[in-house]
Order: sequence, then C-alpha cells, then structure tokens
Amino acid sequence: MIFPGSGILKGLAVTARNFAGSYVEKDRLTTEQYPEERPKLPEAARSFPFLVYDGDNPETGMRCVSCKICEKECPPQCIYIIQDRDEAGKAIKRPKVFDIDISVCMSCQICVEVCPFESIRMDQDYELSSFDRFGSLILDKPKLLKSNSYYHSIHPTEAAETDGRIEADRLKKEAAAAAKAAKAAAPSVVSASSSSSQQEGKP
Amino acid sequence: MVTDFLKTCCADPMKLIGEWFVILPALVLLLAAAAAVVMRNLIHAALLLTLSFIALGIVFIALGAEFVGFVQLLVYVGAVAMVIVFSILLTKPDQLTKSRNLLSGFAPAAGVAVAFTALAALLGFIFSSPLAKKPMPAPASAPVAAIGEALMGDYVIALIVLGILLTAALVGAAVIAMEDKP
Amino acid sequence: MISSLESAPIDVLHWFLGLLGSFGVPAWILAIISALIIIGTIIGVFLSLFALTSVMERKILARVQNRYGPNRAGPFGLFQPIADGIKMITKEDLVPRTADWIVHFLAPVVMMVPALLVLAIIPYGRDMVPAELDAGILYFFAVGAGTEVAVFMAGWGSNNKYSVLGAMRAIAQMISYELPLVISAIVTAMISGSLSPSAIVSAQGGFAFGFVPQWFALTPWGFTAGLIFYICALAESNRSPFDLPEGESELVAGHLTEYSGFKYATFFMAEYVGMFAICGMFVTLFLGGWQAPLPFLDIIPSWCWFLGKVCFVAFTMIWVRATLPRLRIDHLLAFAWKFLLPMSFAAFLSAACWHYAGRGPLAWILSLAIVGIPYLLLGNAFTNRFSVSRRTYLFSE
Amino acid sequence: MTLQILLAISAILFAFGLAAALSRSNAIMIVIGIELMLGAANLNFIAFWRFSENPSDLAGILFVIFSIGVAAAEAAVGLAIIILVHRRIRSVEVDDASNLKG
Repeated sequence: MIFPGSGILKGLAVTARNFAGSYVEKDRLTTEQYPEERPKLPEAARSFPFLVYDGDNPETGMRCVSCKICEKECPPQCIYIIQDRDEAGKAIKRPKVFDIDISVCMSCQICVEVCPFESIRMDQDYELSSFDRFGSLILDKPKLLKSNSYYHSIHPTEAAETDGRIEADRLKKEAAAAAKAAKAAAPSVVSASSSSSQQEGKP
Repeated sequence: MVTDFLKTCCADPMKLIGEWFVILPALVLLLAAAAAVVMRNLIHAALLLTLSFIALGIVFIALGAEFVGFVQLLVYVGAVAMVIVFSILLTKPDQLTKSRNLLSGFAPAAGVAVAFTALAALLGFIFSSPLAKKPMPAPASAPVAAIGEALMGDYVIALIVLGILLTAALVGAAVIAMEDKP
Repeated sequence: MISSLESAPIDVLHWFLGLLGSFGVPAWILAIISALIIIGTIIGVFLSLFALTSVMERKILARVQNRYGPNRAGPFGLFQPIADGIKMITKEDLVPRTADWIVHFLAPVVMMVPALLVLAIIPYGRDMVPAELDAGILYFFAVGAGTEVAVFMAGWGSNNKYSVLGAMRAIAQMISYELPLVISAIVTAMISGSLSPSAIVSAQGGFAFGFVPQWFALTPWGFTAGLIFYICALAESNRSPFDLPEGESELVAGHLTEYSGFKYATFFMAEYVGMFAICGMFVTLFLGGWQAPLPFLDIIPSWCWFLGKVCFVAFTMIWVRATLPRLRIDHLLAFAWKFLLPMSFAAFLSAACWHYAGRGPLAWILSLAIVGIPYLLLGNAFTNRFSVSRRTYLFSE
Repeated sequence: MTLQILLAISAILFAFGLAAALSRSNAIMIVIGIELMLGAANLNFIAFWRFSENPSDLAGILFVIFSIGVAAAEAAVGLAIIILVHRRIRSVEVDDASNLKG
C-alpha cells in the first residue's frame, strides 16, 4: 500500500529544486551568453588556415616561399597562389597572390602537414560569417598573414615546437655551412655565405 | 415604417434593443436550422445545428429564462452537438457528401410535403387563436433559487426519474456501442 | 488612502462618466460607454497577462531545466512578446488548398469568443463583477463549451489527418473532463447555496480562530474537489500533461497543424486567456477569490489579491508542465472516467456530510474518511494497473 | 411582440426538423431533425411561460429542463445505435438497414 500521487509530488519537488537552485547556484546555468562571453577554446581547436610571418613586417617576414605544395595537395583545391616576380621577370621566393576560398575549404589541415617551411597553420577564428557572398569568403594575402606571436597566442605548444624546429634547422644549416666553409677553406667563401644567409631567412 | 422605426429608436433605444434581442437570434436560429436541414455535407449540417442551438439558447436568455438558456448551451452545444460530430467522424467521414439530397425521389418529397402541411396547419391555428394575440406581459424572471426549490420540492420525483434515465442511457449507450468480443 | 486604493478602478470609471455626464451626454450612451470601458479594461489586462505569461512561462521552464530562457529582447527579455507578435503578424497566412476554408477561417474566431466571454462573470475584487449573474457558474461552463466546437472546427477545416485526429482526441478529452470539472465546481455551489460566483466568494470570507482563512480548499472535501477541478482545468485548457490533442511529437500539433500567422496567434492567445479564466474560476471557487489570506493583509486591495492568486495558480500550471510527461490517450480517458469521476462523487458526498455533521470536528473526520478511503483504494488500483514491470527484449543482445 | 411571433418561429423550426427527419436518408440527419423538433417544443414551453399570467409558477421552465435531459439521453443512445449499425452494415443510410436479422 503506497500513497498514490507521491511520485508526482516527488517530481514536483525535483523541478522546484532546479528552479530555485538556478537562481542561487550560478554553476547550474551552463549556458554561455555568447556575444558577451566567449568560449575558451581548447588549444587543439582549428578552423581555417592562415599564413605565419616572423617579426613585425608581414611582407618581409613571410615564411611562405610560394612553393605551391599546399596548392597541389589541397583536396578541394581552394588555395590559389601566384609567385611574385621582380622587374626583370625573375621569380622571387614569395607569393604575389595567396588566396584561400574558405567557402570551399574543408579544414582538413593537409596544407599544414605538407608545408615544408612551417608557413601555413590553422587558425581558431570562427566568426567568419558575412553579408557578402563572394568577396569576403575568399581570404587574400593581407587577411591571411598573421604574426608568429598570434600563432603563439592560439596554439602555444605547437608554436613553440615549430620555433624549436626552425631554430634547430637553422643551427644545423649554420653548422653545416660552417663545416663546409671550413672544409672547402678558401675557394668560394662569398657564395657560400650568401646562400646560407638566403636560406635561413629572417630570424 | 422607417419613421416609426426612428421614433422608437429615439424614444427608448433600450426597449428596441430588447425586442430585437429576441428577434435577431430567432432569425439566426431559423436560417441555421434551414441550412442544416438542406446541407449535403454532414459536418456542415452539424456545425449549423450547433449554431442554431446557440441561437436558441440566446432566445431563451432573451425571454428571461437565463437558467434554461445556459443549460441549453451546456447540454446541446457542449454535449449533444459534440456527440453528433463525433459519431459523424466515427462513421465513414470519407463518404460525407454521398447522402441523398432533399426532394430526390418520391419518399423524401412526401416527407417534405407532410412537414409543410403540418406547418401550414400549425400556423393556421396560431394565427387564428385569440390566446396568441396576447401582448407581452411585464418581464418575468426565473431565479435559480426558485428553480432549485421546485426541482427539490414538487418535481423531485421527476428529477430522480430523469437521473435514473440518464444513468440508464449512459450505461445503455456504452453497452450498445461496445466492441463485440469475438 | 487604503479604501481609495481598494475601489480605485471603480472611482476612476465613475469620475470619467461624471465628467462625460457634465457635458450633457445622455444616460444610455453613458451606459454603453461604461460597458465598453469595462470590457476594454478586462481584455487589456488579460491580454497583457497573456503577453507576460508567454515570456514568463518560457523563462520558468528554462530555469527548471537550468537554462536562462529568453533574455535577448529588451531588459530580461521582457519585449519578447512584441517580437513574437511582429513575427506572427508578418508571417504568411497559409490555407491548404483542400481545406474547408470557411470552417478553417472561422475556427480561431470561435475559439476566441468563449475565451473572452467567460471573463464576464469572474469577481475580480470586492464589488467588482462585470456581469452579476444568478447562474454565473453555469454560464461559465455553458460558454466554455464553445471551445470544443472551435477545436473541432479547426481540426476538420484543415482537412489534414493529423488535425482530425487531434480534434477527435481533443473532443474526447474535453467531454470526459467536463464531467468531473462541473461536478467538483457544483460541490462549492452546494455548500454556499448559490450558483453566483460572488456569493461563493463571500461564503469563504471570515477567519477561523481569527487567522485561518475559511477557503474551501482548506477543507477535506474542498481540497479534493479543488484538486479535481485543477486537474480538469489543466485538461480543459489543453495544457501539459494533458496536451495530447496538440502533441507535437506524435500529431505535429494536432488541430493547429495547418494554422500559421495571425490565426495561429489567435489560437495561442485564446488558449492562454482561457487558461487565465479557468485559473480565475479556480481561485474564485476554492481559494477564496479576492479575500486576503490573513486578516491584517486586508490593507492590500482585493483585486491585487485576486491577481496574485491567479498568477500563483498559473505558475503552478507551468510548474506542472515542467514536471510531468504527456499521458497516453487511453490512460488519459481511463483516468477521467475511472478515477476523477468517482472521486468527484466522493467529494460531493463528503461535502454533504460536512454540511449535515455541523462543520465541526466530527464533520472533519467524516468527510476526510469519505474522501480519503476511495482515494487510497482507487489510487492503489490505478498504480497497480499501470505499474510498469521490467521490460524484457526478446531479440536484442 | 406577441406570443404569435414566438409560436410561429417555433412552428417553422418544428417543420424544418420534421422535414429533415422524414426526408433525409442519413440516420445522423434524422437525429439532427429530431433535435430541432425538440428545440422547437422547448421554445414553445418557454414562450408560454413568458406569456403566462403567473410566471412564478415555473412549470414551463422545469419542463424544458427535463426535456433537455431526456434529449441528451436520447442523443446518446441514438448515436450509439447508429455507430453499432454502422459497424454491422458499414453504412448509416437508413435504407440500407432493411434486414431484420441485424
């Protein structure tokens, strides 16, 4: 013999506790009030690619050498690169145009994997909606270029790793160049030093 | 005619409204009933019947029988009309318009003829009777307390019999419409 | 000061009418104007209550589920009803090509009329009844019966099988729950000896021992009848857990499926106004109407008490909605016929015993027994009947 | 207004009901006709009560109340029978229910 209706009363008590509790305990309310509070993104969060540059000047510090590997590897083919040329028409290791159509990009990160110069990386910016259907969904070079410090702010571990690798590379190359220079002694000191300075890029 | 109307209107508007308060619902009642009778679509007929019940209830209220008017609305609109509608839905709602029309064939025409003969006879009696020419007496009312006293006093046996009848009808309807177990 | 607040609405009306009268407006026009002002005020108050509730209900439901609820439109989301209204008005009014268009068109109107008409007989405060009717309670139920017609018209006129199914469910539910509703309301009429709402309210006046209000809900029979009335009110206003006529998950909103735009808004409005009307009736019949719960609280005007009680009852309805899941249709009808109807008869009998046993301690024991024993028996029979055993799945695993 | 008008209205209503009950072949329409006739009778009772010498004698009103109760019982049983007939012969046309063996 149970008291009929006690289950309903129990249920009402539960909902009443939830109702009152949501005014007392703030951590019951898990909803984020989006435009006012932003989610703290996990470090591994990724949206679309961007280009990293070193130092303060995007043009001179660009890591990209316009090797076009990412353009070839991109599965939906959303990357478009034109190599820059100087007045004489000679190719420079720098892209003149670098566009990513993020309406096509599928965030697969293959471009990041294949880039040998640690130049293209994944961003965390997710507020990319716009009223312009064609223009603003194609990110061009000025929009894509972001500083290494920004990279450090979004993916600190990964950025430190990348910097370490670049530094190690540079040291290795310097050591190799030094060894080469020591071994080959005199004959072509000028050319060796010039080539090493070109390869290591800006620190 | 028009001047008369205006004169009454200016002299005592409330009296005029009072009179039309009976006539207008009565007109609605007759129109809705006529439409309900000739309507081929059963659902429309039932809805028009509901409208005529509402109009009848308003006529009762306008005549001073408030309690009866409300009972009429409660029982007819709330229960009888809904039961009719429900049984229409339970019995082949797909063949609604196949019902035979009025005045097609001999038997229905005879039925209508009988009805109109009865109407003519009734109207003849009504308009020849001296009793029916009586003017309207002062407004009467039936207070609920008085109705209650009468129901529990002089008419208590009738009330009990009605209660038994309703119980029997409830049980009977349930038994009749119960699904036969094979 | 206090007495002026108490009768403030009436005083303002009289002042305004006196002002008009001093300009030489004839008396019968004044009578019409006064009626129009009263009607306008009541409709205005209830429509703004509806607007407030439509946002408060969502906020309360959200809080129960540990969410915030609407808080974007205006401060605390209070302008949400305006946004909803603009959305509803600007939406396209769709009528299905095969619909019975005249029935389809008339249904929202027919739905709205009884919802507004029933507001006429509710006593909103001391001497504040728009229409003092001898048979007020009967009027309430007679006019309320129009809602069923409207729901049926909506379901049939849409020419949609889900709508017809929803309408049939709604009619079955409303007819079934009308009986215990009326019987439990009649119990109060029996004790107070009148069918007039204001007489029933004044029968609940006064305080036992100087502080316990003599509301009908505080007696065994009144508590039972009140609970039955409350449950039936939930069912009559199609609110959860009895909202299966418009169950979204099974019937795609039942009779409302083919309605959009302003017609849908009208249905929504009528449903909420009807809910407030039946809350008002519940307060009038069982919670002492406009009477203050404690003697010294009389300083607060009676209409504030009435409004407060109505809002409280509406809040409990939202609370119940947040708690209980929807019933199945056969359980719903069985509950009405096999539990609520016998219980309302028990309440009837219990009230009679209460009256004839002198309303003293003996009456308490007798009426409590008459209500309590059937409750325990029926309730246990029901819980055993519908108890769920552990399911065994034959072909899984 | 005189008693004549009310009686005439009630007579016309009665004729409509009679016509429906006699000429329609659908059983539900027959029930509708019977309800109309009962309504006409009720209207007569109320009219006579309203025009009576002694309105405090409530016989007319009480008769209407009983008549409404009886009409409700009649509608319930009648429609239950219609549903039963429909279940047996899949039709609510009274002409089709011509077999005495059910």
